[in-house]
Amino acid sequence: MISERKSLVIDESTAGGMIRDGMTIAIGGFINSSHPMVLVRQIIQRGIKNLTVVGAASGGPDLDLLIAAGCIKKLVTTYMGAEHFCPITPFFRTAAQRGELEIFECDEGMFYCALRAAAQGLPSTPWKAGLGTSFPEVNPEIKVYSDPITGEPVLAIPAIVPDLAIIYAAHSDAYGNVQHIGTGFGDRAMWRAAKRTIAQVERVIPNEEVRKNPLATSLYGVDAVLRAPYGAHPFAGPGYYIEDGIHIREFIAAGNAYAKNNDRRPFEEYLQKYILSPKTHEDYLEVVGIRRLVSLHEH
Amino acid sequence: MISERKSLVIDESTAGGMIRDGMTIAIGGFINSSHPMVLVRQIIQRGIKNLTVVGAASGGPDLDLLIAAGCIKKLVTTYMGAEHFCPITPFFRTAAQRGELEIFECDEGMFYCALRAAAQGLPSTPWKAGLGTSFPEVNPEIKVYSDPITGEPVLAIPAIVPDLAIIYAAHSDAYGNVQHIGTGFGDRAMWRAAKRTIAQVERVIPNEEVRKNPLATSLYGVDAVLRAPYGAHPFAGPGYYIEDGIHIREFIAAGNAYAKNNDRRPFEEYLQKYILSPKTHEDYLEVVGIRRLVSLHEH
Amino acid sequence: MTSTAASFTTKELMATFISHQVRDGERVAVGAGLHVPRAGILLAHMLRCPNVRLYLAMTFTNLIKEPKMEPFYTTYDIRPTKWAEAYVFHEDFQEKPRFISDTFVVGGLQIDKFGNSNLIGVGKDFKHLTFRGPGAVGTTSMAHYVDRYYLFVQSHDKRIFVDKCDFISTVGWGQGGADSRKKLGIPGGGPVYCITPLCVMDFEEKSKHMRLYSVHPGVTVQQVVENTGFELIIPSNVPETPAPTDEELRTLRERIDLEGMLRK
Amino acid sequence: MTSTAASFTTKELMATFISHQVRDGERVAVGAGLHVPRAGILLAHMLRCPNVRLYLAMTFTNLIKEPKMEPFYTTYDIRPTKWAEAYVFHEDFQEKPRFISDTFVVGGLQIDKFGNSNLIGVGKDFKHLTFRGPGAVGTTSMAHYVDRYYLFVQSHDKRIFVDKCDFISTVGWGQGGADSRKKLGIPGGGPVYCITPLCVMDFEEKSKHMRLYSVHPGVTVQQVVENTGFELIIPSNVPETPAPTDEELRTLRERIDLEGMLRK
Repeated sequence: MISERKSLVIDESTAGGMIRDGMTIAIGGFINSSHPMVLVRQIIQRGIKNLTVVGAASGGPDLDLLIAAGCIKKLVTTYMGAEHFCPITPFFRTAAQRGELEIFECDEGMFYCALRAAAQGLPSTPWKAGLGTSFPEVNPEIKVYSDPITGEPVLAIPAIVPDLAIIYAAHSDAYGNVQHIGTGFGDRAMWRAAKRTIAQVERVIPNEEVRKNPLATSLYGVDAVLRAPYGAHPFAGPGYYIEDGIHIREFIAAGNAYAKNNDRRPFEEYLQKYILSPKTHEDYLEVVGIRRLVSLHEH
Repeated sequence: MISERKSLVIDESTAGGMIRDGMTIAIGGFINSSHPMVLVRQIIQRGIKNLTVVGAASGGPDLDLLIAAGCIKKLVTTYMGAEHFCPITPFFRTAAQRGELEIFECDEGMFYCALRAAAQGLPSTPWKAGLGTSFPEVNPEIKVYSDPITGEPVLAIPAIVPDLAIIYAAHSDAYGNVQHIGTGFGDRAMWRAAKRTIAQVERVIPNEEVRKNPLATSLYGVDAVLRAPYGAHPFAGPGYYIEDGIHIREFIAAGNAYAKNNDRRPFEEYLQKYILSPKTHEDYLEVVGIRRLVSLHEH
Repeated sequence: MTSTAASFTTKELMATFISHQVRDGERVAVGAGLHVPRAGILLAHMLRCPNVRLYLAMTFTNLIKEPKMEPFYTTYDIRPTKWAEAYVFHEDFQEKPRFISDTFVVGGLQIDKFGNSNLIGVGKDFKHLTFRGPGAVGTTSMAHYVDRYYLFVQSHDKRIFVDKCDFISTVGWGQGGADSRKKLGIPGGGPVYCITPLCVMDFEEKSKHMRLYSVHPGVTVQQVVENTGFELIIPSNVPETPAPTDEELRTLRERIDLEGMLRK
Repeated sequence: MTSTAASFTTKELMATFISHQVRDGERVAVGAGLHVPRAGILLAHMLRCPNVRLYLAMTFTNLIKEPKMEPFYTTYDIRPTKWAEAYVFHEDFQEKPRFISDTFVVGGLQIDKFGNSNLIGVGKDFKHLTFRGPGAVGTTSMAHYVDRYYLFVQSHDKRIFVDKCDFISTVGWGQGGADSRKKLGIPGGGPVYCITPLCVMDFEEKSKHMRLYSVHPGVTVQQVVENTGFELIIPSNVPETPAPTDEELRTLRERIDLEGMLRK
């Protein structure tokens, strides 16, 4: 009479199918680390448009790629750079300067206010930092009001509810108990805010392994699990590989050709080579090449 | 030229000296587990009065003891019972019924709102749950207002800022990196809300031990560390001992004598025997007896 | 040994009724101190719902592989953490109540005709209560956010079932009416059933006034009416609360309630 | 090999100045990407402040036992977690900013005469900026809550030092005046110094208008004035920024900046 527990592991195409035009999508990770790139490429391959994207608290070239491919209508972000690779990502900068991108301008404090309000089922949460700045002016969704108890001025940061969070992590069991290696950045906050979550992981591990260290379970229950080794490439997969600086610089260079010379060809070549031609994640890994992949060790 | 790192380990009397009349004190743990009882006894031994006490989200007989000893002016609590030992703790019930105790009535959601507001430096944080209930009536510090963005009704829960949090945990290094065994209940929230924190621990462990599992560091930086083996007795010390049911029942029985027959003598005997006569924690442990202590194993 | 459906206790009956309220794949908080709902949720898990995420002693776990449950009665006990798949820091509950549980069981010192309930205390003056209750614990917040909840009491009398609670710690259907929660600006499905040692009650669809749903074997409608302090809606036909099946009783007794807490 | 105080770079000078701003026992966030402040904070830690709690790549650590720092340049890199005493979930920063850092270093595309700064972008119309910046990262919140903060820029010219920022992402002294932060309802000590490759500036006590504090060796007051887009308060006597001691230089070069980022 007891049926077995149901595996939540799905394939790349099923996972991609969960993302639709016009959705609000939160994408985990931090700058050049831990983005669920199989799912990011799925978004581009499927030609999904008009997304509201909640980038990681500090965004990175993963979002720049989605801007370049025309998938994003509105971006929630506090920073769009790639640290030592690039101070401001080129497609973001160009799209923002041309007014082609709606931007929910905020800092990291406000960013987590918006996610926390979503998780808590609240219309907004208050924040003090930002009083006296331009944020309420450049982001009219943020309102200044008086605290109902003390009367002092406070900012109201509206809830942003992702329809779906896509998160990269080291491990999950088949039942959606996810464990990160490292801190997990702000991924927990995205998972709590979102209606549903797909975890893209390096390895699906036995439930018994999860139970050996329950404190390490960072997301206690996601809706679907996608196994994809090297799935954060070209970004770092903490505990497995560091970022691929050569590849990131190749993408940034393509972006700079567009930003500086209005030349989209290098990006179109990048897009064709790495995203549109490879039909699957395995195809992508072949294009990158095993020699490159195994060179990205941590020590 | 490099001086060594400074140890934050202090003795019982120094720790007790940090607690003063009229302070707001947060006391960690949960119901019959993980209360810093050496410090709770210090409060009583020193005759400290007029405390505002933020009990654990679900309180327990630790708070009932402080009520009995006349230390508490105002109590922030969502539940005052001892689960299977006692549905409602007797001194709390009596003091509340007689109007001798100010009560900040709230549920666990509101409780963490108040602590979070304190940690975030906000005058209040919003909460939806409680609309339509008696909380804003029995607790006039809670206000109903309209969300500044959507206009919908919301409760404002005021910040409660503990002057000091006293927390029980399994371990700390000498530099105040604290590690709990088990979940740590809501101790992190108290530590974040409070201006200062004393961690009372079973063992002071080497810094190298802390570094072996940084994810287990629950409080990254307290202000003082008090080593006290069996220091949560008569409550559970997770990973070290379970609660002492015989002792807890003895205290509850003393409380019931007062609540039902207005007879304070059994409590006065309890107080004399376990709290006033023993001058130190070691004296207390001798009164309890090593046979009892070692019988409180977990399996 | 096989149990026969003919011999079961009221507690076993209530636990079985509760077990049928659980849906597979949900998150379900297991209140450690309430033996009947705890047994009901575990029964659902063992027989029909292998994919529920049990929230238990501040951990998440799944117990379908446990042949027999070791006893656990408290929220704070570390021993059940041996089963944990994840630890929950208690304050995380306030970050997202729905990540703790999709459904909840709420008790009360008083419950009124619209399913509002009171754990604060009995009396007219909050500062001088005639009976001070334990407090709301997390019930206010959980009942607000969950998909639906259940009222459960261990006795059925006129002190508990009152026309109007002296204080409300958990909103049911407010002042009545299907839109009563919406009018208060609160989400969630509200209370679905109220389970007592005499009967099960639900809420009439339009008025959300409490209604008799079923009586336990051996209990008469008259008995329920006499022990309820407000006018209960009585349908023309009141069925008996369904008895546990042999498999349910066997599972309760042999895998869940080994100490016989429900048989006392 | 011993370095002599006679030979040091401007970056080493700035790092040394920053090192003197750190107080022992504080929490100090180490921005991975900014070599000069990072080196300055580590220098303070190694020589004077063994008890600072370093927030580094989302961990807390203490590095006084590290004979030589391995290089780390990014916020997201997992490799520095090898030193961790605690992990920080990034969203925890918003739970209590002061548990991340008691002090902070803030950069800017523009900085005005009252120390307000701008990382959003340059231009009159937010929807059509002439230069879009990277965004505020966490500077708005950290600068709000910390005890005090420091402005730091890698070049000193009239594009950066403007009379009025096009946008303000981090408040310094608002519209000026010692009570300007209080008037805005914000806590924290505001910016104390602005450190550039030419000089150090502070804020005049009453007006909180930026004032020249010291010039780096070889830089003239005139040079600073010519490269600043607002009228700077110039005291009658402007000292030279103090040179690093031999021990400071040696520690920087032999324990912290092994790759010579500050010597380029």
